[in-house]
Amino acid sequence: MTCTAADALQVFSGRLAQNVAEGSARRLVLAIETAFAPVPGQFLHVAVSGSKEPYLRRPLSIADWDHRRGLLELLVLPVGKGTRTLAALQPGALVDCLGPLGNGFPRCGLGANPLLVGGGIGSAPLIYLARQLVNQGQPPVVFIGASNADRLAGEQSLAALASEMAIATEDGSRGYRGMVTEALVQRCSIRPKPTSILACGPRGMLATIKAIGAAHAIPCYGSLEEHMACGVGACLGCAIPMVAPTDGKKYLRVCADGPVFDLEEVVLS
Amino acid sequence: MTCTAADALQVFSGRLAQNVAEGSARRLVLAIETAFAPVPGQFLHVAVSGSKEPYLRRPLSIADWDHRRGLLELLVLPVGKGTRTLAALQPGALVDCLGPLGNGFPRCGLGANPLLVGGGIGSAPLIYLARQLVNQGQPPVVFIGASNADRLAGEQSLAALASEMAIATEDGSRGYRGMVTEALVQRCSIRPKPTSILACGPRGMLATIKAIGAAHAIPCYGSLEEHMACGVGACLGCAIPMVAPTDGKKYLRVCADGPVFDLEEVVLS
Amino acid sequence: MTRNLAIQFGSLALKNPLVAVSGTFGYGFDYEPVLCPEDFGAIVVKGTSITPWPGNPPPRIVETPSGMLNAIGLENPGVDVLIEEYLPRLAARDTRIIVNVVGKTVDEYVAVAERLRGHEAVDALELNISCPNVDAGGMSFGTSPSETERLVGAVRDVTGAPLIVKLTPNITDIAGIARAAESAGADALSLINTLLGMAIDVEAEKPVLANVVGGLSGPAIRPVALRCVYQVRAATSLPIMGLGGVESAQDVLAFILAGASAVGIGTAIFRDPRLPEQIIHDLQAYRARYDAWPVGRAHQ
Amino acid sequence: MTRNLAIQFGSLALKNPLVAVSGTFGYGFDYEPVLCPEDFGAIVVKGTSITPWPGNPPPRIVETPSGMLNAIGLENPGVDVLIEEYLPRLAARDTRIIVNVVGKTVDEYVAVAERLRGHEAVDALELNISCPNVDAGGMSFGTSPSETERLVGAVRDVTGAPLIVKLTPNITDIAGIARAAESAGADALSLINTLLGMAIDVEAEKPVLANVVGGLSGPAIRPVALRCVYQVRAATSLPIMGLGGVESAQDVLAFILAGASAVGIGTAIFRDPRLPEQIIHDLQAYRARYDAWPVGRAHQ
Ligand SMILES: Cc1cc2nc3c(=O)[nH]c(=O)nc-3n(C[C@H](O)[C@H](O)[C@H](O)COP(=O)(O)OP(=O)(O)OC[C@H]3O[C@@H](n4cnc5c(N)ncnc54)[C@H](O)[C@@H]3O)c2cc1C
Ligand SMILES: Cc1cc2nc3c(=O)[nH]c(=O)nc-3n(C[C@H](O)[C@H](O)[C@H](O)COP(=O)(O)OP(=O)(O)OC[C@H]3O[C@@H](n4cnc5c(N)ncnc54)[C@H](O)[C@@H]3O)c2cc1C
Ligand SMILES: Cc1cc2nc3c(=O)[nH]c(=O)nc-3n(C[C@H](O)[C@H](O)[C@H](O)COP(=O)(O)O)c2cc1C
Ligand SMILES: Cc1cc2nc3c(=O)[nH]c(=O)nc-3n(C[C@H](O)[C@H](O)[C@H](O)COP(=O)(O)O)c2cc1C
Ligand code: FES
Ligand code: FES
Repeated sequence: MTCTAADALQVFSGRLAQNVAEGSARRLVLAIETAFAPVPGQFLHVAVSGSKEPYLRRPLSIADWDHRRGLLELLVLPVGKGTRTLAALQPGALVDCLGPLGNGFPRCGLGANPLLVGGGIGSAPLIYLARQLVNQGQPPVVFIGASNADRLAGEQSLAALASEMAIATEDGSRGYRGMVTEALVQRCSIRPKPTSILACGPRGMLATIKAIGAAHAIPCYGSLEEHMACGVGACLGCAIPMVAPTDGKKYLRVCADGPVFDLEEVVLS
Repeated sequence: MTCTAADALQVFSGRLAQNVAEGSARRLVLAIETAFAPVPGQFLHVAVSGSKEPYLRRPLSIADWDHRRGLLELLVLPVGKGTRTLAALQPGALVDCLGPLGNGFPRCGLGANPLLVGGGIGSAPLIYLARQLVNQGQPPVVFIGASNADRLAGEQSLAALASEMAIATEDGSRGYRGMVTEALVQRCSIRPKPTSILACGPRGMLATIKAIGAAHAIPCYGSLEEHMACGVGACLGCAIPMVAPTDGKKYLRVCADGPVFDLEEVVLS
Repeated sequence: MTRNLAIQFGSLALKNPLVAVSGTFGYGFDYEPVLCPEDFGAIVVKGTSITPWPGNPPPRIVETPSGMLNAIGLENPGVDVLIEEYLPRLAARDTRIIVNVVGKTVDEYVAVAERLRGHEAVDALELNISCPNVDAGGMSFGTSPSETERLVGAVRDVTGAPLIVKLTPNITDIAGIARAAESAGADALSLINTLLGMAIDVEAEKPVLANVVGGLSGPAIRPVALRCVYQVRAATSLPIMGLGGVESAQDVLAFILAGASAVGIGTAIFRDPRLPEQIIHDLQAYRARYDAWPVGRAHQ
Repeated sequence: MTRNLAIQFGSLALKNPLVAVSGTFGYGFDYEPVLCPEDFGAIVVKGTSITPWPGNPPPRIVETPSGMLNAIGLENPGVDVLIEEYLPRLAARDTRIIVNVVGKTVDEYVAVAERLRGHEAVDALELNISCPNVDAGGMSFGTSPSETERLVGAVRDVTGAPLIVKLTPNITDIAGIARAAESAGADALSLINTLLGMAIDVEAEKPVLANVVGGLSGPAIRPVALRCVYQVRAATSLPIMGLGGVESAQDVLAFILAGASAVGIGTAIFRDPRLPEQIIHDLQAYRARYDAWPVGRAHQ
């Protein structure tokens, strides 16, 4: 290893300081000791420790980062082998992380009224993003949605940071009944209009947001998901189709070219 | 499942009540709740819980069994992935066992002076065997040996049960300096001569014992090891060559035809 | 809603799609009472030859990542012992009995098939043309379409029993062998047998297995097995028994979707003999989604 | 005692036996500073074609027990970008650079070899005659001895660089292909490429990979890879780069004992990018046991 800059790629262990329920998800707080300076929207590639099953690492967004105390937050929704094992870790456990990875949300050109949209567990990276925007003096409007109240993530943390907040659930168990994008459509016709939309959530939600953004001429950035092997750009496993393919190039890498993309650049269908 | 007789094959969980060092090995005490009636020399096929790596179960001798309290003892020498994981289990852990398996040591025809020989971790099944002999009114002579004091297993338990006991280590760090079989040769020329030898340990030790037994016309029974897959006799993976092969049959199964064999029957080279 | 798990595997009606594969379940009784022959839709007994075969010297098995290698060498007591000792006991059980047949020559296979002709306990024969463990044995048949045809044709001539041909994956074009078996009169196919592999003991500086090479089985090979079933489904219209690394109801459904109408399980039972019971329980939920088992639906 | 880990792989002197295999390590820089090109004895860059190839649609990868399937489809920017963008940066590093060459026709392979002719950063070419991912691509060459000979001969004619031929395991007789490569003038062999496999999404009722089938890599395939190296070692006298599922120094030694003089690592790096450093450290202890690396000693 030749470089230990805080933003350089590194492998490090986080000691699990807290593991608490947040709806269906778990909030994992990791105490880390290395220099670390992630950008909101970046992610970690996390080994499911101990066991070799599953074999590959799992990508998880950096949900929050407290530089002063060296505390890193992850929000993990247990959907399969890897996330279930991680979600069940006991405080004290060491979590093996590779990161920070990928390009985060853009830091400039967001205008005076950035609006953040989170779908389900996709709210995770928005917490750290909202915190940064607050620090930059741009407290964002935050919309989050999920199928039901249990699937909402990061509500409390985001509420503390947002200048304005809306919540939607498909079954109405919390906030507006309906899709978060329905609330977004309405919001886009109210002044002050959002100057940019920064989103993370299911592919379908991002596609709808892209359409809304196009209709209202608002730049939209979304954090995408794809299965990953290396997480660093080496294996070309995490392809996402480009809107403007050339003869030789049709795909971008979610891990290294993203995970945050200008939604105009990528095909979401 | 149609049968729950105590000696029938079953899959059961033991809750780890104690895990203490015994030289280089660990003594694991499992609290079990099912009816269970093993014969000394039988073994359990133990899943390395939780992880799927290693995939197969590991055979472990029943080192002791306290029927009244439902406590089962295993002595585990950490030599590889599976035994290391088992040896590191914390009290409270559930251990998934298949058993009891195999044929144990013979219960009759042992004569008035059975002599037990254990090499290294091979002393494990001798504890339960010695206990049974004591209960039958035949307290055995017990010889145990190992490369060094740390590799001796079951010394304390066996000392409490033996009518006479000898210990040998190759480096002299405990008991006689030398091989346990050297002590055995000497003992075979002293009265009362052993009427049978019951042994468990490395292949080479068993081969020497077989020769000693032949020279002194003492019947010898030894518990053998072979890599196992099923542990029940189905896969034919644990073959040991027969002394008297026929045209069609050259091998016995350690798991189902053993693990205890009349040493006259098997090729030990 | 729970439904009947029954499935039709060629002419055989199975009460459930799960089959105990050859060589991993002996003659069906070793795991009793934890696991019984009647827990399965069918059981395939150990590879059976005309005379007893002693098998290979030990070590015969070694564990590998998510799997194991075996070089048993088709140890078996021969067809006469099967008939006298095991078939009568098996006949009393409520399951289908398939006899895996091995031989070193076409004549040896034919002889076993003749001995079993008309035996009422035998629901089908499975020709093991694929076992990689015996030098002069099955391997050569299963890697050549013409040899496969010759062998299957010869056995076909002497038996009226449903004839299943078990294919090897150690081959360039598995579909070609499947078509050869079909044209020679096979009633069904089973796949896959083990992948040829080896392990080296770095301390001893030599192969772990006395036989040097062995057959790889277990979850590690599941992706290869699924691919083979998918390819063979597209290449023939014979019913398929899919197997290789199955360890859950989800795996069973994956094989069915790939084109299997019966699904075998072997190595995973070594890890957990309760697994078949669990799988059959879990299959209820999958079955409830469909009017009929969705055999081959992944091809749509 | 620690010894120099250097090993001779044909005409290439490697400072240690560990090689980053093609397709898993990009052009060498993605893992920096955690893992650098110069940590390896050699690195093999991603499969390179004469024109840019876009690769397959997603999903391109899926995890399997102790392994993964990939169907990248040989996405690469083409040999010109390799020459302009990556080779100059790689040339500055203290390691051997091997270029993995792909093509859909003999002419395409030849064209890449010609473009790289005499390039001082290129220590060797590795012909990928085995990638199972592209319909009209490599697969067909590597499964036929005569096609292998034709391809290797044609590339041999236009390059003086050491020529490594990378073999596929999806084949009945790997030794036959190895001999064909040898007789056509190959300087070395590398093996194995991935095993052809697939996975099925039981919820979606279709194959997980957009390409339907993909290549299986990782520890799951190690027993197959060791067997192939052992067989090929016995069949030819060419130096061998052994690879497939390596994840420890013990595995490296197993491949060396089986007959490899260089050992590749790919998938295991995805799990742990610190592994190469660990392996090289652990290799010291093994190396200290021997006067020279015990290449092929398991055959004795
Ligand atoms: C950049 C990025 C950031 C992410 N951030 C978070 C986060 O902060 N919190 C969180 O809970 N999850 C996050 N995810 C998703 C998370 O990585 C997957 O849920 C996880 O990999 C699933 O692994 P598993 O072993 O639990 O599931 P598996 O057993 O592997 O699979 C369970 C199901 O999930 C699907 N799946 C597996 N991996 C992915 C994936 N990468 N994307 C979409 N579906 C997948 C499988 O196809 C399957 O249907 C993120 C993914 C990416 C790419
Ligand atoms: C009937 C029987 C009873 C046993 N009783 C005990 C016991 O009471 N306590 C105890 O500690 N051990 C006992 N063993 C041995 C124990 O099963 C092995 O040490 C264990 O399987 C090794 O597994 P591992 O995963 O730790 O090692 P691995 O990582 O699998 O291998 C480590 C080394 O051990 C060797 N090895 C693996 N399995 C065996 C085996 N079955 N026999 C010999 N060598 C093997 C391997 O070849 C390798 O060299 C018994 C074995 C048998 C057959
Ligand atoms: C120990 C062992 C013995 C086997 N014996 C036979 C056999 O006699 N005949 C046969 O056709 N296949 C035999 N096989 C192969 C299995 O039937 C099956 O094809 C293979 O194990 C893959 O399935 P699995 O991964 O579920 O075990 C044997 C496999 C194992 C592990
Ligand atoms: C994501 C991925 C991409 C690959 N791309 C190539 C390639 O471009 N050319 C090639 O010859 N092999 C390619 N391979 C195969 C590897 O080089 C190697 O043969 C295989 O992965 C087995 O080694 P491993 O188990 O150590 O990964 C690729 C493998 C993976 C996993
Ligand atoms: S996961 Fe390897 S390139 Fe993105
Ligand atoms: S381990 Fe299967 S027969 Fe002994």
